[in-house]
Amino acid sequence: MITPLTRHQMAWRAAQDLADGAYVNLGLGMPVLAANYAPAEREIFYHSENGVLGVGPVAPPGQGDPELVDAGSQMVTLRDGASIFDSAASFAMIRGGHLDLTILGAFQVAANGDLANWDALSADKGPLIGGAMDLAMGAKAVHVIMRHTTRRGAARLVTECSYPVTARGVVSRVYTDLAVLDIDQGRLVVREIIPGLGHDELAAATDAPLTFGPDCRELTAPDLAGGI
Amino acid sequence: MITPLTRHQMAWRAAQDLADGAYVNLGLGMPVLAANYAPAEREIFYHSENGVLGVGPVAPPGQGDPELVDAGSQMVTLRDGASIFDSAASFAMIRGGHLDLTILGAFQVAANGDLANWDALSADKGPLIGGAMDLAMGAKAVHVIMRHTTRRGAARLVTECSYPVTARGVVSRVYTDLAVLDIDQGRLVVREIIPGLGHDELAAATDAPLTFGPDCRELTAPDLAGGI
Amino acid sequence: MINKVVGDPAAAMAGIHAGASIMISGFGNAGIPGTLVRALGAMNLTGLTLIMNAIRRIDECDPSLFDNRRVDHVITTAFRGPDAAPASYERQWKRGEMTLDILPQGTFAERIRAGGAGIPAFYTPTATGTSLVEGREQRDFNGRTCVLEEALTADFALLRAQKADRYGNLYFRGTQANFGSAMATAAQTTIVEVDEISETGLRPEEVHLPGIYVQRVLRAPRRH
Amino acid sequence: MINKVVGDPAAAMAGIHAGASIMISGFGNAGIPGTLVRALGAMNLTGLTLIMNAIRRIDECDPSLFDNRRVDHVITTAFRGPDAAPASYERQWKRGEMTLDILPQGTFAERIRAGGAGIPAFYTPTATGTSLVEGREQRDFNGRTCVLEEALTADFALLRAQKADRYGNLYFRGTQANFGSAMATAAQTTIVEVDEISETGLRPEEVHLPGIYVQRVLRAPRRH
Repeated sequence: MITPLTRHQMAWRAAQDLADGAYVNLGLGMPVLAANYAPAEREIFYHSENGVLGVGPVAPPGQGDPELVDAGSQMVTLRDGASIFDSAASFAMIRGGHLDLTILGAFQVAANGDLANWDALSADKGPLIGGAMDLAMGAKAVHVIMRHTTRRGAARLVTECSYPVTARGVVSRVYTDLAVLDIDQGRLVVREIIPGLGHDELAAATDAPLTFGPDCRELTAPDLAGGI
Repeated sequence: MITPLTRHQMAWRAAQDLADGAYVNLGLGMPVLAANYAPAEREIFYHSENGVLGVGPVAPPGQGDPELVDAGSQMVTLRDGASIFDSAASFAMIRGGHLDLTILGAFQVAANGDLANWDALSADKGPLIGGAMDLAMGAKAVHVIMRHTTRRGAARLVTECSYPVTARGVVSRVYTDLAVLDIDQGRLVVREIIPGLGHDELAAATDAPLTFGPDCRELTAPDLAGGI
Repeated sequence: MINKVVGDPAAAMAGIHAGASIMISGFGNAGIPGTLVRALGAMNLTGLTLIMNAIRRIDECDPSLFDNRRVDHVITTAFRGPDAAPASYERQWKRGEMTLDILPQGTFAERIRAGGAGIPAFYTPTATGTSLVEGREQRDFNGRTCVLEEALTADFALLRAQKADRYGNLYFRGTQANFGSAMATAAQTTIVEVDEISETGLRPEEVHLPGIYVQRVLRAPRRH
Repeated sequence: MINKVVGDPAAAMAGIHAGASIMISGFGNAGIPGTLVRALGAMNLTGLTLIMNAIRRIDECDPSLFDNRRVDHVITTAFRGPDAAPASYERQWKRGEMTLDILPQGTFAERIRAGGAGIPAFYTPTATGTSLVEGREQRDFNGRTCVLEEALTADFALLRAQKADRYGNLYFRGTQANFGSAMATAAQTTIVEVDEISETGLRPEEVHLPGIYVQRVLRAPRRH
């Protein structure tokens, strides 16, 4: 029986690649969960686009300051060495290429690195861009965490995005519930795949050709309390 | 006998027009002297383009901080309500039109408001622009303090500047050792003239046509200790 | 003597007129000038342009602004209601009763910063290759395609800060500054609500935004 | 563990190479990284590009940089020696041994800020109508003529600050920040000399420049 990774397990896997000393922006949803799973010995500065470098854990219940929030509007704490600045300065930091990495959610990622994560084109709702376009264009590396397919089974890794694109050619790594893939010169290279899933089965769940790296490994993650 | 104003008297006269609550940048030389002569009851915030809003008096001997200087590189103090910021922010303030007034020195001013104050075209020396171009373009009003003529007697108020121009059409008032003049739609309008100087004598010292306002008054200044 | 402190919301909001363009600070619940937004709602002005990062925060402060159709135009990065059912502003936009400029957040911040800094226009790589820049003026710099963006200014800015003094100097708590610092520079008249008025004046070390950018200060402690 | 503190000037200056472009902070005597400038002079590198507000301040720190013809190109707002007789750099420029970009100070600051902020180019009204913009690309915005200016970046930036911590966070005293804050964002490698290393780490309230912009910190108390 094949067991896809849970949301927390995907976040855990992405967190294992966070480097010591890195400056990292984590998008809403699964990406922000990654902060819980970075190896403890690594010092990582989490950036929040509303103006924090060095976001700490969410504030304990009843102890948060409503005037100190992260990009997800959660009341947060600050780590040692943190700093605070305004939004224009924060996006100067992003756009200027100073962040080592951003991890974002996505609706689709194309084999050429195109990212679609800003609009699901809902008939009744208005548009929501936020900071994703700046992060995707500005960070030195863009990683994505998303389920491999939609709830209806449609591929999210595609030859060309059908959703509105956030930025072109920017994604270099994707963590899904089935695999870890690198985008290398227009190719989707599978680095890790969950146990029991065949290469052809992964290919069938993907709408772009896959290359399996010679060192393709098993993608395993610990049991985590965070549920699905 | 005609007595032109001293440097300090020119600065004094310019200072009498500083409004309560104004944000003002004073250029090097005579303009910066004006801070000594503003009426005491007026609260004026002096801006220094290296990043101070609220420059106070020069620090007493031996008590200055070499890391706290004004645009003339003098060790200064800060007044109540002062703030400090970096140069990019300081010039954003200037360029963004937030200063009420700058008072600058000049080599020449033209009747259309052109200002020439940045380069005397010395054969051996390099160019020096500093902040004058930004101040001249950015401040809501540009006033000039300068002697009416050069040491050799050449007019500094001219029809067209022969020195390299700092900014076009920006000067609205000029304080000289002989007169106070407004620039009004391309005309030099004399508002004040020193006692004993004839209108034709002033005109002879000026290289552009003069208009004498109906309310043209005597330009007088108190005796001041500051010498010539 | 300089004294920018006003006594009540009416004095703070004086002169805001129908058709005005108004920037409003805030990200999440930080830096939202709730008292000023409610005072704006009570003024019953029509034809307003609102410039704010996330429109839902205005609606949460005072639903009357949209419910009563006070707003003709919105410039924002997030024009989406929190619920599955469309919010009043989403319905008005879908019906064509309101126009909308939707921007990337960094472009939004930088356009406002440019408005305050006397930079009429700049190029940015953000949003190139997306539907947002179709038909827009673009140009390559160092091999990278960029889009021309113009400065954004407004008649008024409404901000929230922790402390102010009579000079209009502001001290922000936590992440209160967000878009407010830039908005204060880009508006003709900047109005700030604060928890505290410092009688002694802020120390230079405490000043996050110089008072030159602030015209009026109102004491309006945060509702918890 | 992050630790950006280095032990001596050699470690601070490691990797600076012939032909490098180097931004140097300072206005008047505030924010001049004297120890680092002297260390640069001792490296005997040729073909340097120096980017600094007023060139005389470098010459006052270490005349060897110009006396030994280490500098090929200068970008500055003030290229004038303090004396009636020309300085060595003025003579070299007049003889054509050195090239020069002379800029208005606000354009200088904004081009560096743009370099750090990922803005490849912007328009400014400053210097229009003057000899500085002859033949340059200009364009009207809202009836005002502006000139296109491109971002300025560098291989290295040398700064002075009062305090730093192991994260590279900086606290500036007085008017020390001046061009340094923007230069730190625009350089590939930013090197800072400070009076004090804070062992406990700067508090968020004290941080004027976030450590993300600083690669190396050297303790080098100011000579009085």
